[in-house]
Amino acid sequence: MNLLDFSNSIEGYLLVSSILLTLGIFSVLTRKNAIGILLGVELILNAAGINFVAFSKFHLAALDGQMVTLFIILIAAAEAAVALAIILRFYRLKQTIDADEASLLRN
Amino acid sequence: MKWILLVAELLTVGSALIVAINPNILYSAVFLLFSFLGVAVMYLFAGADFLAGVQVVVYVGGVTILILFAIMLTQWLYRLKLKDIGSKFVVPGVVLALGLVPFLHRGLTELGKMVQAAPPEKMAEFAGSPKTALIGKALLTNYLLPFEAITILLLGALVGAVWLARPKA
Amino acid sequence: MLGVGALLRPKSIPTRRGTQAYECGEDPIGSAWVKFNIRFYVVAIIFIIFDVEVAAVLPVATQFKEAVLNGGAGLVFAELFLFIALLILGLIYCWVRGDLEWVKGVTLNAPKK
Amino acid sequence: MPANSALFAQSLTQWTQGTWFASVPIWVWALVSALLVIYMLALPFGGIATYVERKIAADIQDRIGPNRVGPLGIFQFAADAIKMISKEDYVPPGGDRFLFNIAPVLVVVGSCAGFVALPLAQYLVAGDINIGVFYIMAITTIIAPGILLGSWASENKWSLLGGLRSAAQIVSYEIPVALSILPVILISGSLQMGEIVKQQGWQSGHFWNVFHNPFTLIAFFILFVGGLAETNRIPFDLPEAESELVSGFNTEFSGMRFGLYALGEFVDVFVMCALVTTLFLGGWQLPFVELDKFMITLPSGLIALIQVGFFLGKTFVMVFVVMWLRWTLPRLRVDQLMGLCWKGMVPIALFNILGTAIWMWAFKGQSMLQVALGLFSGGGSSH
Repeated sequence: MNLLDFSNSIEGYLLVSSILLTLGIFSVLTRKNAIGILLGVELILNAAGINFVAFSKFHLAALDGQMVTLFIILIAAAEAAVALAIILRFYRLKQTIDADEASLLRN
Repeated sequence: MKWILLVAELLTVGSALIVAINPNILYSAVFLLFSFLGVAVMYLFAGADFLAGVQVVVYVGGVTILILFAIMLTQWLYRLKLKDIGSKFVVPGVVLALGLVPFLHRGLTELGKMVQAAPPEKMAEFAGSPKTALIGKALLTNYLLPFEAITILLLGALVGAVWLARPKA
Repeated sequence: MLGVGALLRPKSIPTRRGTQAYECGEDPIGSAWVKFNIRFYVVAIIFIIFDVEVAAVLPVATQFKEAVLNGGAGLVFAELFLFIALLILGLIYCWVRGDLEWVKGVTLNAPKK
Repeated sequence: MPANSALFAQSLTQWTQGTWFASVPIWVWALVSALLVIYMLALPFGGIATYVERKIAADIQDRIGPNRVGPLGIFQFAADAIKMISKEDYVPPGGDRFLFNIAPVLVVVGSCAGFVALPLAQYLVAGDINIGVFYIMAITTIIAPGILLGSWASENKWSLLGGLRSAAQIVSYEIPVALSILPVILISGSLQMGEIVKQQGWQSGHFWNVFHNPFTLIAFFILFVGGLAETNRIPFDLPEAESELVSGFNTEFSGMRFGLYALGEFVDVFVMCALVTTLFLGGWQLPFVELDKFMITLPSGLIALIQVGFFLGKTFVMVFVVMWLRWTLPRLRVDQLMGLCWKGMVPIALFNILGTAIWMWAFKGQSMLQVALGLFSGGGSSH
């Protein structure tokens, strides 16, 4: 029962969100695949959303946090569409989506 | 009912773990879907009913499909070319991720103390009330400008993304 | 939540597998990897933007009736109108630039090298 | 309505106090009722729908149809089910076993979960969620990834092509569907299914939403056609076009897995038709009758039964139309499909929203009927 109570308090939400954040950063850094990096970014955005929603309920008991999460979700969708379009463009250019190959600007 | 929340949280974290460490990018995408669903259930339990719906519509129905399409467009059929883990940043990644843990733990415990928890009855009332109308009102008053800005940003994203993805004629 | 339980049953019954693997007769898979149409992806982009806009405008739409009855409908109507106008603009852009034409699809990346 | 259901729940808990019912935690009941919904409603509907579909097909083509198993072949679906369950559970050796397993589950979950929010009668809803319509819109989007993953996992070119077509089609037609739900939300000002149906009663003078104004009539047709396309039904069944793609995304699926796909499709058709009924055809409301007047004289159980009957009746009429269309219309070409969606239905649906909003504003939210009656009774004295 202890675990259950924990999961329903703000600490549970914060724990989940921090784990998502860590895994997202890990994923962003270790993936070679550009789409994999995008998956990591999505995890990070979700972590942020969880935090806002949790504080919206447990700290303020007001709507503002939820509004921010709503905007995060909306922007995340646009971001995913543009990022994947860039990845496809890059793939057409280089026949790969290995992010380490994306070094055109370096030379 | 708390059990469901716990299950959702475990689902979220477990799926996210698989997303992060599975070398097969397609599996990562599938488990990202489950992670999104778990987050949606968590939103429900935090009294964000409309947001849970938005989460499912946008992430599960939209972003996942987009990612799956992109994966299938860029991978050789059935042969996932990139064994994926192992960019130049593996070591820094692991180090940074491990290094974040104590900070996050610290932040977690400190924040838990700092949160001036709203009075329980107010919290329960907030969690139980339907949010759609409230969000609608907020979008028409306090958040009118950000909302319009975001709708215009979405139009820009549409134009830009379509321009980027368009095959050359 | 609902379906997992439902699925356990029908699936636990047919675990009786055939003794040998079914012969892969009809469709031999060559190495021919299909590069299908990138238009699938363009459609998905248009879809996600429209979807997101609809999701964002839903709470505003629920306020319209009340605003009509109690006054203040102008603001809600303006917001709805802007929403529709933006979607139409996006649609016109895609239409004019030929992103909605399905036939003249160009397959992505025929390997040139 | 919430007060009423709360009262109901309260009386239920009082009734169960002291018995062994009370000691069972609530989530067990939730699980049991969820399984009951699936097994008692979704599965029989899926089974019977296949039988009915075959019979209708036979009638239209002047054949007899299934007639061996039981009187008039009515147990054909049971025979089919037994056959499917006992069939070999084939997984293509080169395919992806995990995704192959999980894909049909996603499809069935996505379509069955929609059942929860459907208001069968005034007080008979599994869960009258306050984002009801949005919930159904959201949960049915899980079907598209399911189809896409299944087609990928079966390692078959035709499957993959069918799956991609299917996903692109489902995804595209979600837009006109969502856009033609919006006029209803403008009219009723709520996402809650029970509330939307309640406002379509005769006594509130609204009548059904189809007849609220000219634009909702168009929206009704767009929603129906879009639903048809979203469930991959016949004029839009390109993903399964036999002549082009063998059997589409489910080519490699056999036995119960195929059964799950088929079940998912039929249940999805039902949910779509029920959604159309709820939003536009007044749900459980009886036409031209104020049921509230009977509330006093008739037992509430009978009222509920009548309401369920009307709801299911309207829904099944829609389902019948869907099946009828299958043998009437030829299949579209893929470019026609996308053209119809993006160049036809989406602009019209956007125009509908604008039209409905203007109508609401101009006539203070009254329906055509109310406006006409107001004119008839002379000089707008009431408003």
